[in-house]
Amino acid sequence: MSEPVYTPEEMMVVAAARRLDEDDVVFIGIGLPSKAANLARRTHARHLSMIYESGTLDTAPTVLPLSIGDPELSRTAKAVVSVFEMFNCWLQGGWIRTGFLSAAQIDRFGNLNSTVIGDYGSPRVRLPGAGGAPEIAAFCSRTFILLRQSRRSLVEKLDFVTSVGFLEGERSRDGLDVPGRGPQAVITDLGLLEPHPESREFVLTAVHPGVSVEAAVEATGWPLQVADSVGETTPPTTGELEVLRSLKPSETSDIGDKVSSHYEGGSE
Amino acid sequence: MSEPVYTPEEMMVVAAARRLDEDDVVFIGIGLPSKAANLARRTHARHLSMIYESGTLDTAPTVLPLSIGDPELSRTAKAVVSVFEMFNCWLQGGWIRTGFLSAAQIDRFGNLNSTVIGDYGSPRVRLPGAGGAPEIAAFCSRTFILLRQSRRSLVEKLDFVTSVGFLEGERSRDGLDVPGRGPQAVITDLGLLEPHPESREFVLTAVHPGVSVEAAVEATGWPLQVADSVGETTPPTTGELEVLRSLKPSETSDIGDKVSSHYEGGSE
Amino acid sequence: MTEFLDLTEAIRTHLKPGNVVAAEGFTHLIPHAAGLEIIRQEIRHLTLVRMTPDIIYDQLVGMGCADKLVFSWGGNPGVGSLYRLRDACEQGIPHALELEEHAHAAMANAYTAGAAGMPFAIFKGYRGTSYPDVNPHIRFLDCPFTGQKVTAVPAIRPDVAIIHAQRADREGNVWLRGIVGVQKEAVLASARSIVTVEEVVDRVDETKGGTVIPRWAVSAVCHVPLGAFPSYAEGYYGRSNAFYLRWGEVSRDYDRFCEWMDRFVIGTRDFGHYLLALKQHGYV
Amino acid sequence: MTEFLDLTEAIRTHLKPGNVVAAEGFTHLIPHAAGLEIIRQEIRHLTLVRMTPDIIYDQLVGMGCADKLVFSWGGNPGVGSLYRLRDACEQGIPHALELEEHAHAAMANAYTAGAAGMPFAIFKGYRGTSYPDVNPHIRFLDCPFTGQKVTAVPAIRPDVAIIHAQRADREGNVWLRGIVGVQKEAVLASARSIVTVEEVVDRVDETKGGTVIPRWAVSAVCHVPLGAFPSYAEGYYGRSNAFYLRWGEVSRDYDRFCEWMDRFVIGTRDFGHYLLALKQHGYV
Repeated sequence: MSEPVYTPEEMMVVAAARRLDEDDVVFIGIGLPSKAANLARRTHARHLSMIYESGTLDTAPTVLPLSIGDPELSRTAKAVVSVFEMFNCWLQGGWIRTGFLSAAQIDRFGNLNSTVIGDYGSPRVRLPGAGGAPEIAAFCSRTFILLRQSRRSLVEKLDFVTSVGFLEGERSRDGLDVPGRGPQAVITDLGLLEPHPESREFVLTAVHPGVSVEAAVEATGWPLQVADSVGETTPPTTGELEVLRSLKPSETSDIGDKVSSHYEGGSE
Repeated sequence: MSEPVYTPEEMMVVAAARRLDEDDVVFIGIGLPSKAANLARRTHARHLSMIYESGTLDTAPTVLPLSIGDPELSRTAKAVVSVFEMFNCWLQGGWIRTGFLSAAQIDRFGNLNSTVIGDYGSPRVRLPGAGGAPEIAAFCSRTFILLRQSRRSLVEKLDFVTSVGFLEGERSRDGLDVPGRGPQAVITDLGLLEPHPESREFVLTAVHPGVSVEAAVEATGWPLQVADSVGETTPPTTGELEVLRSLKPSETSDIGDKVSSHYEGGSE
Repeated sequence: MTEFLDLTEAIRTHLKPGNVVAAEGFTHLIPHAAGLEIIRQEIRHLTLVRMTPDIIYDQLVGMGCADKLVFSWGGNPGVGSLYRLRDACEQGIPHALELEEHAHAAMANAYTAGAAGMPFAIFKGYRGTSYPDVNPHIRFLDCPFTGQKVTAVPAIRPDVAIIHAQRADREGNVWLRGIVGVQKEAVLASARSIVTVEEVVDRVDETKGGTVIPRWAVSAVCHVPLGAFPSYAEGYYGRSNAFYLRWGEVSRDYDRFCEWMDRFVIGTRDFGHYLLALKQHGYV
Repeated sequence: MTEFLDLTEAIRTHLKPGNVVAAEGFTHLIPHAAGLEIIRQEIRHLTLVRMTPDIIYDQLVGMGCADKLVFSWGGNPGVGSLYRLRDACEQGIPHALELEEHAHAAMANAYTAGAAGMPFAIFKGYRGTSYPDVNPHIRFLDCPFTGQKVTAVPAIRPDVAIIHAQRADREGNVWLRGIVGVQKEAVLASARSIVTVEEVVDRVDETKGGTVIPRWAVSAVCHVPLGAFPSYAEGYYGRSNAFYLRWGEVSRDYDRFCEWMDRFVIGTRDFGHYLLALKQHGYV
């Protein structure tokens, strides 16, 4: 049997998809998390309920949305709720089991920054900001973090804490009185980091095929702890790759004809 | 021209209906207020928006509902909102102009009791309670109170304040920081009481045809002030009475056949 | 995730003596069938929560199932008094009933706070009224930005919510339309929930209107046609105004009430047999 | 009650320099036409409020209309940065922009508090984050019943809300369906509101789905077909993902941005002429 060829990003998405359970309820953003959830729903997690923060509950897109409010999401949703209800009742109320997060920076305790690089008042890079991330991090029963591994992204100290992970480690998150148990794994393009049961510091527990432990340590901005026994991720199967590659992005809409019919021949 | 014959209740309803403006937005309960609003919408107030507290916004019943959640109300409403939205956004948010209220007891400042007669802990009569009345009283821009006049209903001192009128009179209501201006009139089966501009005590300003000022004073449990010039209500017109008497109550539904088809021949 | 159970089993599984129960419905979609099953199973010491307790709560109170009632309007809509509720309050029949009394705005906010995992709700109610004097669960606090006074009430977090809806699909997603009251909030605020439905269908969604409550927020779905009677289910059957009017006669006297309940509720095996008995005696 | 105005007149009547403006839309139904008209009329010193400022807010900021931005996520959805917003924050181009930054949950609650006439909202957000360090409008208070700590933010009460919807009837009742975001709350929280619509019809209601905002909460309705482009109007036209992608190129460089805005926005009389110019140059 020949080994399938795949990209590091495909490995990340497949590893993330596998984390979802058959009847999971997952809160997803655009990009890799959306790919992972859509892959999972088409493979092992047939009863997965997908939720996008625009208010679409239990949606079943046939294409990958470009934005969290893509028409495809509302068209195929069982329910569309207001943003107020989404954040207050569904997220804060504790009705979402799994959340996916990403960020520009992560620290060793899984705290995330998607707000600014540099000083808040005069930032070097102004990032988009919080969105729904702080609430996903606090209120989903569990979260998974997806990001590409580098010394710029896995840092010793965040410039800004947008979303909380294990705060300062150990039991410090418990003092926040938020229901979610926090990040259960960081899935990168190199491998897998999981929290140490006591210190809650993220530790390298697996590498993807062809990646060395040293490369993962080298691509980390803090002295990365390595588990006693580091596993190797099962590579994507042919079936997983087929489904993943069959996911097409939502198409753009062309309103040219409508512009003509509404406005040609003189708008007032 | 012969004078039409009418009941005191019809006089009350007609007097209340006339208070509504052509494009008023009115929050109504069941009974006389519902009759008054439905009469107004069929006579001078064609653009009246009627709101019942069950969540029906801008409804247009063809029959008089028996309850505030009658199917006829949701069937003909422009919008049906949750009770949370109704009370928070529409009422408390200040979007309702006119409210109708009734009660078992009223005092001279238009405060109302619909909770208990006697001591709260061991009541002589347990009444239904607040419902939406406190919020109608506080948040509608103006309210009108409809009740039958007697020494038992217009009392020196309420057993319980369910809904606030002018509190202790003068400017005391202003201290409550609620947007509504308070009750503008009390319409009874005998006449009309309106608040004195300074003291905010309700004063007899008109009697219905055939009612003496003395009879109104006699039917009041506090020493009723009488305006220098007491008017006489214009009696119901033939047109008003025709429309009012044409309002039919909503019919009962008979589920007999459905009981048979679902459950006869052995429910499990 | 949702289990499909028959109503007897659903009540037996999810409702325990002493529970806080919200069987909600704002005139529309009132879960009468489920309420009667609680009476049949003689589950007692309940704290009953509902904005508008009507006939079914009158029956639960009259049959002695409730130790406490949390409510904001207790009457027979468009008719008058709930006599079993009045007798409990005025004379302690069949036993004393503790009241926690609110206004509608307070309860709607308290349910929403419960659904949102908040310990309390804020709003602007109760000013100038006697309620804060008799209900210690009404307090006031100051806005941390403007200093303005606001009103606070504790969140409602029932053990069990019970609602009636028009439809569920085979996975347990629930669909309701028409007047929705506080039902969704009550379900999301509760630890467990039972939904009786008119019909089980292949798929529910909101594309033609209505509201879906997704399956993972629902503990049990029970197929109980006409389960809201004498209330109504928009699109299925209308309100039996006649029954609401007759309830006034049936319930006014305690002995007659007991006799009626014995015959029609205790004496029937389930809701279907109850309806058949009502039909036989000319109530429907 | 609602006035029917053309968009130029509606903006001129209701929007004044220095106003707090919420032109809301959560990916869907974003009021682009109205935003461009603000730019054409050169209304300045605005405080712009929006959960998800995207292209139209990038344009308003780049054209110098905004003194302050209140927001919770500022990016080009699915694409990347908003370069005009970044240049304003990172380099003060065209002038400094004050930021009041929140998370989505805070803004959704703050709008709802505004709609409800409350001075502030409570929720459970921001714990363990840096936001309270940089935003003085985030405070904490204790539950008066349990002592639990909750988070408070001030209500949002704009001078003007602007939204786009699918339909209005001839009385000004507005109907929208699909993803509804915080639009209804924004309208109810604002002193005045402008609604652009795809179509004016005889009657709107919710019997086949959607949400109606009644006429007495709407100041002005403007008939502007395609008024959400490049966003979308469910049932009318899809999202121009291509335009969102091209905006990245157009907006990256300030000079190119200015040239583009001059040609297509300042240089066109109204939204119809803007769309025709875009069509002529292959943008649609």
